[in-house]
Amino acid sequence: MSNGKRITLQQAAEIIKDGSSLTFSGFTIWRRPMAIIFELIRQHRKNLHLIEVNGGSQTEFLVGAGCVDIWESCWVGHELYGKYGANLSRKVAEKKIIVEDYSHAEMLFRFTAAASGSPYAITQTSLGTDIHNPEYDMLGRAGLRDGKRIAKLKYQFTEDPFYGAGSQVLVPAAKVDIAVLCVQQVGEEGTVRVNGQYYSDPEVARAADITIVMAEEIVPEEYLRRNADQNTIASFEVDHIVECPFGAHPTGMFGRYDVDGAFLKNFYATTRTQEGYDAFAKEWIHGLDHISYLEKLGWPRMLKLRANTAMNYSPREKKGGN
Amino acid sequence: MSNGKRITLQQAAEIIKDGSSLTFSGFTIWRRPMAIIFELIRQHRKNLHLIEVNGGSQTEFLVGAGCVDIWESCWVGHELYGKYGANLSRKVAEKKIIVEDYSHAEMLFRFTAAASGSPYAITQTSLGTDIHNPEYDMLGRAGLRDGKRIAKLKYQFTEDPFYGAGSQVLVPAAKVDIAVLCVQQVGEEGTVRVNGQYYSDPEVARAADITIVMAEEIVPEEYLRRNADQNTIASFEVDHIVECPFGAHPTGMFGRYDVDGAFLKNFYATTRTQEGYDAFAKEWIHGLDHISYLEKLGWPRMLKLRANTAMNYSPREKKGGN
Amino acid sequence: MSNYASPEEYGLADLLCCAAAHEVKDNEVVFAGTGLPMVAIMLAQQTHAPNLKLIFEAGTLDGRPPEIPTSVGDARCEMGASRASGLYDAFSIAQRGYVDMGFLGGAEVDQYGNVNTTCIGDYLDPELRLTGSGGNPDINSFAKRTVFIMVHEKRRFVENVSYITSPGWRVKKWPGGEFVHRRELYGAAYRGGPSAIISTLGVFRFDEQDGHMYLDTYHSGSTPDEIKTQCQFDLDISRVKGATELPTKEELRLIHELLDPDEIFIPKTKKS
Amino acid sequence: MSNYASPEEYGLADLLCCAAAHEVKDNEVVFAGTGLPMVAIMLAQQTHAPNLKLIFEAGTLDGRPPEIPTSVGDARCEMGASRASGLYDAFSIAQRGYVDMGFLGGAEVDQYGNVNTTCIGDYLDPELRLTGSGGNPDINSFAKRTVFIMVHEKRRFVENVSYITSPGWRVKKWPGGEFVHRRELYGAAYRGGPSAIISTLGVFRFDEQDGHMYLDTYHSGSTPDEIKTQCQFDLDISRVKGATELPTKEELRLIHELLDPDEIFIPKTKKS
Repeated sequence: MSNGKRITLQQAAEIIKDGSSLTFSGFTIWRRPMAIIFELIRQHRKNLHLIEVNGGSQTEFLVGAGCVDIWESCWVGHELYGKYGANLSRKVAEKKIIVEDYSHAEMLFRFTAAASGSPYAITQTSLGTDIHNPEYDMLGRAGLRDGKRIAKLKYQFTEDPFYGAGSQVLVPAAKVDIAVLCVQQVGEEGTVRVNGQYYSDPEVARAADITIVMAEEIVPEEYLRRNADQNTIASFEVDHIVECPFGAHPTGMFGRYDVDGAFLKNFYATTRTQEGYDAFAKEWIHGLDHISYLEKLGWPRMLKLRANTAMNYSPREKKGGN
Repeated sequence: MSNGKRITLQQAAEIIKDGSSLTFSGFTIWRRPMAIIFELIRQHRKNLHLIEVNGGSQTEFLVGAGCVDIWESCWVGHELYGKYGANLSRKVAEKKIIVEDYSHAEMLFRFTAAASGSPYAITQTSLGTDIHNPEYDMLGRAGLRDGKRIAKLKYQFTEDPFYGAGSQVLVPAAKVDIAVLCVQQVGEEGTVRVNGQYYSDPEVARAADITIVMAEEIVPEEYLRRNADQNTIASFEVDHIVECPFGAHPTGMFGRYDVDGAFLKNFYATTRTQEGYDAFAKEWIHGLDHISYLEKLGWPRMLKLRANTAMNYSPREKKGGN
Repeated sequence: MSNYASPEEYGLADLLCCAAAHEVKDNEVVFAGTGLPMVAIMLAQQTHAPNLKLIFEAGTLDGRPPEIPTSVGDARCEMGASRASGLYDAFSIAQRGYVDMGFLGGAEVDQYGNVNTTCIGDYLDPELRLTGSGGNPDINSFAKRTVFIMVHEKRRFVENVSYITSPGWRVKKWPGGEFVHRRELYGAAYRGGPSAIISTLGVFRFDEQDGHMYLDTYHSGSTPDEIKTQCQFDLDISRVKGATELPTKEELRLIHELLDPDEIFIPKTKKS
Repeated sequence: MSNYASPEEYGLADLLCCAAAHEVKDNEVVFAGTGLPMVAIMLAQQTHAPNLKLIFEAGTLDGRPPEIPTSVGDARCEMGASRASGLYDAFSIAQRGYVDMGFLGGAEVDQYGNVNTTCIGDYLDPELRLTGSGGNPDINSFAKRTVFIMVHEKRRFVENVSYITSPGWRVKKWPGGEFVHRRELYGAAYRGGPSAIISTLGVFRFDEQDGHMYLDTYHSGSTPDEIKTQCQFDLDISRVKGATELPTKEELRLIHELLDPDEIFIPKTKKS
């Protein structure tokens, strides 16, 4: 039983309008929906508000392309293939982007709250740090805290009334328009099976108003339903599905392919200036579609990255990215 | 690599001292650690404080035996095999037990809070009901709200400061001394794999200070670690493990055996009076150990309950319990 | 040339179950409790609502059990499900607002649709302690609408329930306990409330503005006036539309041959 | 008859890594970030702490990777793990108090152990935006103790860090921003704080009462006085115990043959 959830890469990107708030599956340089990211860049999407449990290569590609006005998160970089987010760093220095800093756990609990329908979450993290410096409430400084999609307050301290456990930090639910996921398998009706660490995928899928799932393969729904306890996200939490093999490249995917370290190293090295970014985008994004991108990468590269079935990673890929 | 977590049924029961607060795996009449429950009754445990996401047959057995002083939960009964908790109902009428009522979601979120180290949780459920009637704070009326293991308040209303979403109900974390789980498989080092619905097992295991896992089988740890993404609870969250086949009987276990409806129907019918309970316990609990209990049940009964591997339940068991 | 069953072919439980099934629309996300609600929802799944998404409280999402589970914790729930997990998922999804409809039961109901499943008599000195709330108030708080299935007895349709377990249209505002409209308490979490009480005598609905129950349809064999005498409060029978739609032969076949052949929840009617 | 390596056999990164590994005790639950912390913890796992339980932030619990993962999101993390799940599990477990020790890095540190990984210069007009916090403040807030591994440069050991990303022993109390002891802010959640900063020059610890950093041991090749000049604050060198324990030949073998043969995090030392 299919129900019309299947769309194309282009359609997926078109669902994401200028000014949308957006979040993603994955973790730093793993299972990022890069094929849709590239398509957004090709479609010249503007004024995006990224709200991410953590950032990574997807952030850097979008930020470098000038798609992003606001970034709320805790971290950006390419792990060992790029020490920090050079594009974000440049835009921050140029004051072309608003950055709202939270801690990693705060971001995670903000999504957990949104995913369970709570307006906020309780944590006890990061007390005493500049994350809670009231001067550094950047969305507040920009006058954007309307209490609708962006909370009235960055955070609030309160005391535990039940056990006298002391100061608690309340952080607002992460309200996002669209979550874009990149996973191993999705069923025709939307059931998602993630292999390996699922990071914060279940939370971001449930928190968003619209959830798009891009998968290495769309499989018969019935196949996934034979083992319901191995599935990660329920059918009705997913609005649209896209089949796109190697859609996470250059980020990696458990059981399928490794991170393309050399690609990311090159991206990091060449996009520290805007001119460098623009040249990189001209070569690798604009004028290509997903298939021509794969053709350009070539077979030897992808075969080297391909994961060994028993190990779920590639024993051939030199981890340093050289 | 074993690390001395393995204990016997008797030792498991001995870890649970008089006056402990206690919670369990499972859901109503599924995957309850009955073999340990029976052992607690044999050992005449007293003054227990049960804090349960939901009650079920295990509650009724313990309450009927006079082991329980306080029951905090939302529901007790045997599903279609016994409309309500006759033993609890009798003890309530006789004022021999303190019952603190929450809603099901409140109990679940109370455990979720405890499991994630928060002193309380935020929900928006049950507003306007007598669950929040301040006269019905039974632990408060009994003067037991010390703010240590029992929260100072049953609940608290607050307003959402972030999005103006209105009244929120704050409920205190469920602080429990010991969680006793009953699952299909545990590894030698404590890794738990639950098949089928895991109910609130991950939360109760993490919320408790001591976690005891009784399993149908103790399996080589390495077997479970081959597929880490199919496991339910991490090794270090489990303190003690017990192997006990059919340990959930008369409750059921996904993939292994069905609920013994006839057994529960008989329990419900015969334990509506204390005399009835005492006679039932004399026949089925006292003077037996787990093996003699199984012998008494007999092979035909257990073979009828045995789950079909493809279906995970028994196609032979008449569901009405006749 | 009707396909409706004749009176000797169905029992009250059949009528109840079918009336309840008719409350569901296709493609809805439905949260169903154990017992008759489960049969009703699976009946809808087999008839006009093949694409409904069924959530069981114990942690089954979009389940398609091939036979009726004995309870929501049952291994039968998982067969064909999209995901089997736990209560955290079920309640998070519900609180997040995914649930269109909840299917519930109750022991007592008042004129505002407040339902009691906790105790009969004074809570502090009860005549009878019942099961307790279970997820009744939660599903009822989180879903856009809820449908209750109840046995109709005058002692169950009361002026004030012994204990409000599950919130109706006018509920108690604490700490004082005065009745206010549900909307006032729930704020942004307000999504609706009980949309129907289906009893063994009729189908009752609510005026969402003033929160009062009224009779919508009466089951064949009873009359609005008779039903009014079976309520302790002053039931509004002025808006009654007519008789409740009868079960069809096909619905009866599905209930008794496919869903509940062992008469676990619904007894078969002896042909006269 | 020492097994210690001779100076030409190891590099500073080796010394750092081994000193860090020595901070772990067997059977502890340890939360490690990407990079050198990961190598250090796996070295401990291969030597004196075979039963330590390793948590990776992305969702691997009790992992035993056979080779060094490139980051905590890496598929290599899951090999032999007790459970692979997600961040909710990792952070819930940490906040619940399971974690004995966290292994972290930083760009700047002050005399109280406050660490910065967010930006250099004024936050509102930064010279350089760095990665941001990641889980640094979280692990540091939740664990009973934390160990930081840092490159030692005078510009990194500062009077005041540009931005307190991760809390030390004396932290800012908001809204005013005055420094108070960490214990005062964390209440029941207080479990400890940074127990060591391991830099390329020495091992630094803290007086838990007044919150000040002091030099515990100096690495072979440097002296306490020299180290003092490499700090912008007035480093207490009065409590120094002696030289940092050297890497053993076996530790070097494990690092370079087993854990990081590709020199991803730790370069091999050219034999002179």
